[in-house]
Amino acid sequence: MAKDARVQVETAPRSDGAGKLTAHARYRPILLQVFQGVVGLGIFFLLWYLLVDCFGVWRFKQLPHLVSSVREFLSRNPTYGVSLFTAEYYRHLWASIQRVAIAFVTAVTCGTSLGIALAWNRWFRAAVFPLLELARPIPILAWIPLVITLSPSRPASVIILTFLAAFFITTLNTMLGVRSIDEVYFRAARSLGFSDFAILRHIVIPGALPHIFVGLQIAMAACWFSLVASEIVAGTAGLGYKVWEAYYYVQFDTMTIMMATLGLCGYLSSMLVRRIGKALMSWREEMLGGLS
Amino acid sequence: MTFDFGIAHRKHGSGEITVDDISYSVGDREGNVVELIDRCSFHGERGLFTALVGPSGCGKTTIMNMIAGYFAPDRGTISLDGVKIAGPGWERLMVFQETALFPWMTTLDNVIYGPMVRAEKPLRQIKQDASALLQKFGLGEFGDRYPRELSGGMQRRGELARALINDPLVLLMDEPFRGLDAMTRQLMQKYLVDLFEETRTTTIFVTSEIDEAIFLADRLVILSGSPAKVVSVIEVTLPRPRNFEMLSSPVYAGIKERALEILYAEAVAAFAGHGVTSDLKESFERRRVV
Amino acid sequence: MAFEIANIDGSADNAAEPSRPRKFLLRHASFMVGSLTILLLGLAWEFARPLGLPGLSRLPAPTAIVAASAELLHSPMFWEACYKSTLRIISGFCLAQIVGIPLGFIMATNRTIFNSAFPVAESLRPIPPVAWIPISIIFWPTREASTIFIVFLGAFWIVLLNTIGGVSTIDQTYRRAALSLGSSRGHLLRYIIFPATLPTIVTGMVISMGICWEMVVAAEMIAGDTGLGYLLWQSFEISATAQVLVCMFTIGLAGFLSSAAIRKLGRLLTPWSPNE
Amino acid sequence: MQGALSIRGARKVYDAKTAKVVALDSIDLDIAAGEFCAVVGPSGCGKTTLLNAIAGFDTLSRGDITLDGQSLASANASAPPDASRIVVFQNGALFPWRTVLWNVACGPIMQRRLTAVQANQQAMELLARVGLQDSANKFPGELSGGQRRRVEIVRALINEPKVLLLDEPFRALDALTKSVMQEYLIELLTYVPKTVFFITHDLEEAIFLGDKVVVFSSRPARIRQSVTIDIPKPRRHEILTSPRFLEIKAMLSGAIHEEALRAFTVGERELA
Repeated sequence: MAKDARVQVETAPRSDGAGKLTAHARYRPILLQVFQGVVGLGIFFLLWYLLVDCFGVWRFKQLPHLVSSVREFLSRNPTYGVSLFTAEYYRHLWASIQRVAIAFVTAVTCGTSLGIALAWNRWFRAAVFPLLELARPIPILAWIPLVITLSPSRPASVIILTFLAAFFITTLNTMLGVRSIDEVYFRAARSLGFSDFAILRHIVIPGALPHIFVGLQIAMAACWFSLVASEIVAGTAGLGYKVWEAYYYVQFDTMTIMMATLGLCGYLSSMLVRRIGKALMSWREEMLGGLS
Repeated sequence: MTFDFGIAHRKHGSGEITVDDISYSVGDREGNVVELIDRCSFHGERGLFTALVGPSGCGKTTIMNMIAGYFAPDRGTISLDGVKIAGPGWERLMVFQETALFPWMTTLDNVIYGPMVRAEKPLRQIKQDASALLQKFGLGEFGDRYPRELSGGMQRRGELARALINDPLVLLMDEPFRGLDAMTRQLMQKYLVDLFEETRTTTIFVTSEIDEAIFLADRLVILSGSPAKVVSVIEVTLPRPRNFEMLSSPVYAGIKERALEILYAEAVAAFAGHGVTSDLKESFERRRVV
Repeated sequence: MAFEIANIDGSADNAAEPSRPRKFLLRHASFMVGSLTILLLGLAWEFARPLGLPGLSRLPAPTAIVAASAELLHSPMFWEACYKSTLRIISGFCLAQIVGIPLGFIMATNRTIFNSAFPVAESLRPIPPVAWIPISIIFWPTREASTIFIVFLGAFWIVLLNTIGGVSTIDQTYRRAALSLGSSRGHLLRYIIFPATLPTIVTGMVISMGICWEMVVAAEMIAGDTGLGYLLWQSFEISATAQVLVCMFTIGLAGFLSSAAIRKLGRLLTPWSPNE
Repeated sequence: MQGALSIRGARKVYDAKTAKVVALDSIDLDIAAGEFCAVVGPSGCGKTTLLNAIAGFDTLSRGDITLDGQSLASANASAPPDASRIVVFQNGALFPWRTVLWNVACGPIMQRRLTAVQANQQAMELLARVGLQDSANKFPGELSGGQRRRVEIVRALINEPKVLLLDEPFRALDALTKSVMQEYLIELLTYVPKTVFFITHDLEEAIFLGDKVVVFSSRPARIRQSVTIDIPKPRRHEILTSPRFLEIKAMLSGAIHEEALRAFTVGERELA
């Protein structure tokens, strides 16, 4: 009479009876996940190889070839002069990383302090926030001509643009973060005799950190985005510029190398931001842990 | 003051739940096994109101989820009228702790959801039944409002309506009045008692509040702290229909006394068991002697 | 700086019982202060050249910008650029929703597909869409298609991740309640999973619309031959700075209006959710 | 013994955009030093508004509040919050990003009353007395509801406030932990006598804990009934079924029931 379970009923993990999950029960889901991930990536590269290298289906045949790109990347003297072992590669890599680092760090310090100031004082917010709101919807790249005219040199303009991308996002998220802190914590702190500075250090900053780090992840992605665009448009050395230059001189293998490097840099930098966030907010780790 | 529902005319079957020696454990992140329920057995008798009482976090909700069929126990079986439960079904409907009215549906759509999905009757007929039932539950003019526009008490009544329109054989309730403030809670308890006395649907009600359990139930099943075990079963001999005056009767006081004694020991264990050192237990024991 | 409780909603904690005029002032104060600063900035910009302010003096004065915008508004080239850009935005944005939302649902409800597809997505997503412009030009036959692909790519990742996030954070109680009431898998998807995820999908739309405008400007500037981005870059090349600023404000305004439109659409689609 | 609180003609009017909302309608209340005053009333009736005025978080439209003769609040002006009157909030206000020990010790440190070492040492002593010394280095998020409540009460007591303001502190706890915590609070206050202003909507809890129980009407709040509880302290849960207790409960539940019914039918949402 009981309905057959059309939907698969959740099952509890097996235990070895001695209070410990069997290694199988505990690690099986993780191993399965890794295996499926590898298979997914395998399929992606296989498709790339078959569609482009082997059969050149439809318009895929004009795309850079998988095998030649990898060979170029790993060869000691690459045909187009850019590979893992050539100085050229690291020159561009270092130029881009340096710019992102400078822009990101300045944007974070300015953004967080402005964000806190905006949340803290009502009159300052009333005066400054409308200006920010006017500038924010304008896409970062639309600032390129203005920044190039105003900034001293082309590389400086790239840094300024990368800074702008991260600055707006960090300021807004910091302000939202501080405003999201429950009023109760401020009241408790004032009753316990906290001074303004103590409230800033012990309530405002730790309380807003989760929001700030959400903003930082987006800001980091925005940094890389505006770096590549402004490098291409402003024409200065760097990964973005090299991608465009490789395309211009029809060196498709170099183009693939540079895009892959950009992808890796983007991934590693956002992981770095996540890792720093985890370290600074260890109190959230404990809260989120506990029974699966 | 009693609430009259006038839905006695509806056919009300009521099933019988047998929980037979069930155990259940989960693996936490560090890989050690946490036993939630340890060989627990009890009986949800046909047409009776059974209250499961025990300290918080002792696995009461897990038992209810298993009776509802969301997951199966590691060992032991749960059956409805003798048939082993294999999965969720409309015969065993649950009213959850946090309201589970679908926020994106109006109250009326929530109530008609069950019959509509099972398509037993034409939609027009279902809608009529639903608005009649809502009228009876005092939510007549709130049919087209969204759940978040209702107060706590109203949401609870909406959920009861959504369950009862399906004429379930067993009504499972997991601390449904926990979020309400004491006064609304008191009135909802009277509301539920009158509803039960009219429909006599088998009800299994989980709570950690002893007064609520005694006032509502015919039988108390007292569970130990985690892992959950049935510690004792107390029959509530208060006559029906129940009213608030009975709360000060000696019979009530006697039952409460017995239940409190067992529960209090469990509560202290649970209270101390939360990673607190054993000396707190001694300080409690010592203090009780003094 | 006198301490004020940070997140006050308009009325300061110790505000005394304000008299009638003062109350009016208090309620509209923040608006007045805001417009005052904008006015001051405008004036400073207007007289930047005689005052010799460092940055602003190198830019055309607001009155010159207004003149340039009047002239630009009359030229058909400007409106054609707006039309082209908006067309690309709409097609790229809609494609991103049509492909991203269903894929997000599939990945969120089927564990195997998620495990195999997610690593590929995570390795392609960090590559800034602008870096895909060369590949896009090579692959797609027409320039128009390659620009739309870039706009699509920018919005796609956000829509995908948002949908996956939305589906996986649905409260389990709703799913269980629906199962008990006798829902089949189809009912679950139609009556529970989709409506519950709608608010998150709308948030995804609003954010992805903003990104679409970033992408269209980038694509048109770098590889375009029409559109606002191209016009902006052209004006810069002929150093018509006033025209550059007009294009900037137009793009900003268009971006703002399209996001606001999506937000309004979102409120219509989800009347029940109290997202402010 | 300090901590005598007197409230005269307290009145509070909120000027919401749409209409004027009268939250408190001239409350007169005297709480002797060391007296446990429990205030009970339907949700949304203005109990918390009065508590906020005493604590200095909000002002009164009219009337004044004095603590040991000094004025705390008068028409539209109130002394800033300080350690003389500490609030234990309904959903707790332990700083989740700091350890339990820091939470308890931060009061004296911030007021520069104790050095960090002294404060931590005193905090450890108090935590040991409530059996939580092993959790000193944990974060509040790792503790159970009952444990967090104990830390909050200890955090309040370490500052030796003149008045302890409790805003439905046990509401979020399940019934059994609540009963143990209630007994615990009474026992703690026998060691460290304090004036207490305790808000709840649970009549039984008010009678069990209070030396005096004051019943508020629903909005705008007026005092409907006030009764002193002559059951000796420290009290055990056995008295919940004693005849004297039931007698007082019956006496007060009439007024409470009436208010609740009005709230129930009108729909608490409108009232809250």
